[in-house]
Amino acid sequence: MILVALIAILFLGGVLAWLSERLDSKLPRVIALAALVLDLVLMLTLLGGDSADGSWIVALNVQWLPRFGISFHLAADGLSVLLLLLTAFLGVIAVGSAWSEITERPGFFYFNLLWTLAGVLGVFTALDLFLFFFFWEVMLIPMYFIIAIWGHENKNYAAMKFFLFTQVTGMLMLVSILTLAYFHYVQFGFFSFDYFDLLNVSTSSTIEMWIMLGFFVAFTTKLPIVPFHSWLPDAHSQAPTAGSVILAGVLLKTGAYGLIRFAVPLFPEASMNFAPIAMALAVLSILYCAKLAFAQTDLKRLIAYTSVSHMGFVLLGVYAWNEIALQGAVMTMLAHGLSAAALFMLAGSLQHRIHTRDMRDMGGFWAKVPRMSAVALFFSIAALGMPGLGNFIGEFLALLGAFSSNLPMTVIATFGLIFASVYSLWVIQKIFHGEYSNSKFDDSHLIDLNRRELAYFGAMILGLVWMGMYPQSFLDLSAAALQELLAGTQELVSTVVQN
Amino acid sequence: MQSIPIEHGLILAGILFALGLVGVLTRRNIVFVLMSLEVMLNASGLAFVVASARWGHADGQVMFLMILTLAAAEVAVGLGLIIQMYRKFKTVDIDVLSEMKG
Amino acid sequence: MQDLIWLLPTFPMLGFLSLVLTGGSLPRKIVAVIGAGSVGLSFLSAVLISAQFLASGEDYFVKELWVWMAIGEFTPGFNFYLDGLSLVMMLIITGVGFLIHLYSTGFMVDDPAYSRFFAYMNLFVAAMLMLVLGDNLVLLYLGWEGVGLCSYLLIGFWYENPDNGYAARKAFVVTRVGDTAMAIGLFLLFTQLGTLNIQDMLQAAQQQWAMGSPLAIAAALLLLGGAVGKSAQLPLQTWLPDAMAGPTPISALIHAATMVTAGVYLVARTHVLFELAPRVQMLVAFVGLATLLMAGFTAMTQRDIKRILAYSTISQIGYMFLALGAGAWSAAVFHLMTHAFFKALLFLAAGTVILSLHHEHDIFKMGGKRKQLPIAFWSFIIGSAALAALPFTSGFYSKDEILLAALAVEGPGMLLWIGGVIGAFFTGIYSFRLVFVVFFGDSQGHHEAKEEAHWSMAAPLMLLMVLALLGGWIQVPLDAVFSSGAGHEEAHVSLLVHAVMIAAPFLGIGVSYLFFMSKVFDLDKLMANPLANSLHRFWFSGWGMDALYQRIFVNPFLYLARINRSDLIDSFYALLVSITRSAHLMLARTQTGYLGWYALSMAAGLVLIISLGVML
Amino acid sequence: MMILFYIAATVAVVSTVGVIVQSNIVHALIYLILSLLAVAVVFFSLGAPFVAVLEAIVYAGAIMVLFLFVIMMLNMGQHTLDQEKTWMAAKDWALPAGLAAILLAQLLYVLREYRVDIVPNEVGVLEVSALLFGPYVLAVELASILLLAGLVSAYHLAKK
Repeated sequence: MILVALIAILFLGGVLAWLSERLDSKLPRVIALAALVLDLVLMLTLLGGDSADGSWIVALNVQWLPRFGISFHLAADGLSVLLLLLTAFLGVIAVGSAWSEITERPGFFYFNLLWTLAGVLGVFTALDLFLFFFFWEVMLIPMYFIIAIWGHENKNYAAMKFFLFTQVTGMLMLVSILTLAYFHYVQFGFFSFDYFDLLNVSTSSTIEMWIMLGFFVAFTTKLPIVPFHSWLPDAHSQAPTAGSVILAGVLLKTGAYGLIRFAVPLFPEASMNFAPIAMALAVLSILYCAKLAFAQTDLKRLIAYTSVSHMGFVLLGVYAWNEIALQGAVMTMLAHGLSAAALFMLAGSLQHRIHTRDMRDMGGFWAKVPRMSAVALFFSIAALGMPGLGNFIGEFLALLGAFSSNLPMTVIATFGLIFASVYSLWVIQKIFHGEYSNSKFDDSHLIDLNRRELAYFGAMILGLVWMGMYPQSFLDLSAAALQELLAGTQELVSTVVQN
Repeated sequence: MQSIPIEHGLILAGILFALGLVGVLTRRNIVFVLMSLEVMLNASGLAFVVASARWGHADGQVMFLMILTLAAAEVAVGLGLIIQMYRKFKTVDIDVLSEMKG
Repeated sequence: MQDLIWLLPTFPMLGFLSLVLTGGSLPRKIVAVIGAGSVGLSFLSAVLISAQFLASGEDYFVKELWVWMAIGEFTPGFNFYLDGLSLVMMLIITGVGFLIHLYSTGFMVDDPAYSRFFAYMNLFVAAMLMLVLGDNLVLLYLGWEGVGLCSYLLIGFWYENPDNGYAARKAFVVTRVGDTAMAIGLFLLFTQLGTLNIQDMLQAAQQQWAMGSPLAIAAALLLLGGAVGKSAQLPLQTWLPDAMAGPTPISALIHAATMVTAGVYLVARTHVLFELAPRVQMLVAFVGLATLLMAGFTAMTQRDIKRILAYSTISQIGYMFLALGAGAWSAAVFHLMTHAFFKALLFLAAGTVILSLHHEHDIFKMGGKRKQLPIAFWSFIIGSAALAALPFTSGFYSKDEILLAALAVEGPGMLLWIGGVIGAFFTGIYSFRLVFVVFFGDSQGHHEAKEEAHWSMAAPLMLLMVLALLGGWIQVPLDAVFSSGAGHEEAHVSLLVHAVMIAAPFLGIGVSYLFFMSKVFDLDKLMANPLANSLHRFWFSGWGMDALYQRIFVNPFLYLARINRSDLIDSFYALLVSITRSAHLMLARTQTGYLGWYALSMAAGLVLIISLGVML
Repeated sequence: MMILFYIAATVAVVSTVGVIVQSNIVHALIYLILSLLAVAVVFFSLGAPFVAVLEAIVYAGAIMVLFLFVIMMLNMGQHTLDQEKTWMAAKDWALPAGLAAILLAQLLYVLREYRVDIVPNEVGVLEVSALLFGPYVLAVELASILLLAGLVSAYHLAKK
């Protein structure tokens, strides 16, 4: 029940926030914050709970459309709980970052924000593929509105691009889901969209490959991975800060989650046959987007490309499909959720202050805004994979795990670490170092971080240090879930690897 | 009573339909177009009645009634539109109304 | 007391945190106390711990704090490992580090970002201690990257000047190339040996890998890549001279005494792997030799006082690598220690000179400063003597050991020895060239220069002078660490060998004297010779390595970045969009708005459909 | 009956041709009424007296009167007549006539082997109404709604 409550609170909170706008334009943000904090607190109760049923901590399974074997099946294991926590945490942070930035139609904004997050929570917990797809769409449309209404100069183009990419590939996934359900019908004589039923479906390897590709394309578009990444820089550069935070911090992770939970376990054989290509794409993403990031002049575009680059490590880890690599992928998801969100918030707060994102106009901000600069420095070095911070743990583990399954790809991917340092330090150099000059913008509002901003950046810094210094608390949580996923596919995978 | 080859009835319906079509396609006066449309509707009604006669059932005639109703409603609305058009454009030339081009 | 070894990095870390969180709002005095005091406390505990450790007679001591991450077999922990090697390193870092911190309290006193400076410095000391105390390679890597970060931050400390930022980024990125190789090495070691705990790993390697096995060679090569990057050896040495853009105490601490020698530490720490891969070990020796010669040539041509010292650092680390390659592990670490003393001394003295002359770096604009700057003068005399390995200075003992070990190498031993001796000759030339030009001769300006002789700057110099002179008598407790190492048996070499080794630096000093003191040889005339001139320019540019890298790595990358700024792949989607749009426009042309046209097309469609129906 | 059928059919075709070629709109309308009446006769000859009567009353009577009213309201004078003549150029006719001819040819082709001679039995009002208020009652309801909608919209459209 708690899972339903988590999602329902956000749905209801969204509606309430929208309605409350009539009373007072400051009410929606309070309601949104309250709903998210409530969610966060409720989630913490999941942490103590012992898993009664395998690695699943809580589960709920209610018939929905029994005729088609569709049920309302929600469940959470350690992996889900980690991501739920990330979602709620970043949700709170996103509300914080929108606190004074969104003044136009705030009610509708927080409605969209909460509904997106509700969709994300649903995606992270749904175990019925029909339900999963439903939530997948729920998180998409409010996000479209967030970009299209509260975005910047080129918002319609970006929002449409975002929508088309995710929608088209989402349709591919729907086709795959339906095909899979059909083959379940052929094999067992009744329809089912349930995850555990579909795990048993076996088809010819060609068909399995095609169905798997449907999922793969949908998830890697969300992740995103070259060559499906080009919506991301546009979406990020145009979205309002809170939108970027949710997009980079949470929405991208749904793609990775989908790969770990669905794409590989449902089609272990096809996935392992496909793994070399997937890993090659991952490497391509890491290097290509790192290079692109370096070439950007728009700060938000740059960070967006670094996101793609980092998500490459996740894909690499997932397709290495061993425990170390998977833990690495999960840690990268969590750490990148925080670091990328923080970088986007920094970019957003800069844009809020000086009304430009063009790095060519900036320079020497350290003298003017030392606290912001120090925070930016911290998150930049976190992004380049400094040991002791979360991102390092994730990337190191992903690479370490991938090394044993695909040596050449891993070696090439490791060179991404060099490029990461090139672009991360370039940002610092370009914006915060150098001589201060304000000829290109009005710096009358260029003030240092205020208390509210310091509070949420501080929280994120603590989170990253925690992940970096004692990642065990996160690893333990997801270990059981990942081991079970691995155990379920072990036989098939080992036969493929041997062949 | 002599027998009537039923296909002749259908051929008549076809001829009338084709003539109506020619009218719809060639005339530019909208009233003529509407009239030709009536011819076409009537022709299809004829086909139904022929079928009714062929099988000795009344269903075809029921269908004709439906067509009749349809024609009546269509003419009422169509003529109303013509009047509006005439008021607005002072013409009955349908080619003047090409606002809806893509 | 040994259990409190975790205090060592904790003190500077606390210093760092308190300085960062207060964000420069503390008064300078308190910043100085926190900054230098934390390292001082660290040093104090290091001394106490060392005393206890040596008294205990144990070979090593492990303090386990917490498990960092545990996934299956992969269980690196926050564990500290203390043995002779880490003990020496730890004492150097905290000891020399404390002196340099003390010096900095005076040196940086006018800098507006006083607090930030000490914050970075403290972070550096903490990271460096993690590097040498970590019992597994992941923890070592944490320190390794941490010191790299601090090096970056401190080189770019005066961030207003974009050149400094460039130098800082260059340092970070170039070393990261090496770090990446090292990371791959870590992956390989873990995948093959199943552990990254250094001692377990070495043991497993000895058991599982045969002498000269490809895996051992690969692992050793990859680790060497990391070491070469950090220690500024060929071919990744280009960052160090530029790193002199940082404040001088930084150059002393990071780019002379401690961080750049981390590569030596790494190789010494994992020496078993290198012994399993003799070819790689030989490569280490030749890398060292090539670097020391190349840097020696370059040092002779530089004009910037700090760049001369930087190249001499590269050259001295080359000696350490030579020793490592020769299997003389202890000698390498011994030289590391003496080098830390005399090079820190030289840099700090150079800092005094620079500060006194209002940030003048060109030695040919100094001259005749021995009266005005007596402490710096004596520091330079003693430091240069040790650098040139004149007898009875600390450098003499360590370099002597290295050269003897090189001679003992089977095969190319003679070659290595000769190269080393030539290097010593060059060392004599460039070290005393500096002394002669700066302190003797005619003053070239800055007549009003007065020595900044605050006690906080003078005291460290005095102490380091003592260490640089007498450091050679310190016995490093390394026997237990390198029990397997070679180079212990006293080689029976002829007196001639010793004579040559002693004579080489003196010869160098003599040449230097003739050129720069007595002016028997005229430098200008020599420069008029086109061959000498072009050679000079070639050496001056550091053998053209910078230009080479610029051409083969940097420029192509920039070019690629420039031509593909707006993402080639996106243009594919743009193409899709434009195709759709033009198809749409084409179809929109059929929307004429003429009713007759629509009716006609409907009729045509009808005909078509019926035709299809009839035909089928 | 056969003769009646053929005569009425001929009249229907000829008068329909009149509808589409006439340039005077009132004449055309008269031809249309004639055509509808002829079709009514055809219905009768096919043994469908009920729809024949409806055709005459509703179509030829009521609907055509509507047309007449509208023509009167539009008040088309001599200039529309002239305009009408200029619009009826031969080249405008060629393509539609050709298309219609093809359509007709297709129809004939489809019917080429269809050969059923019948002696029409009268299917009168009884059978029709039994069906109308039996199985087709829903259709009747829908038709009434359609008419209502037509009424409302016609009123709305024709209003000022």
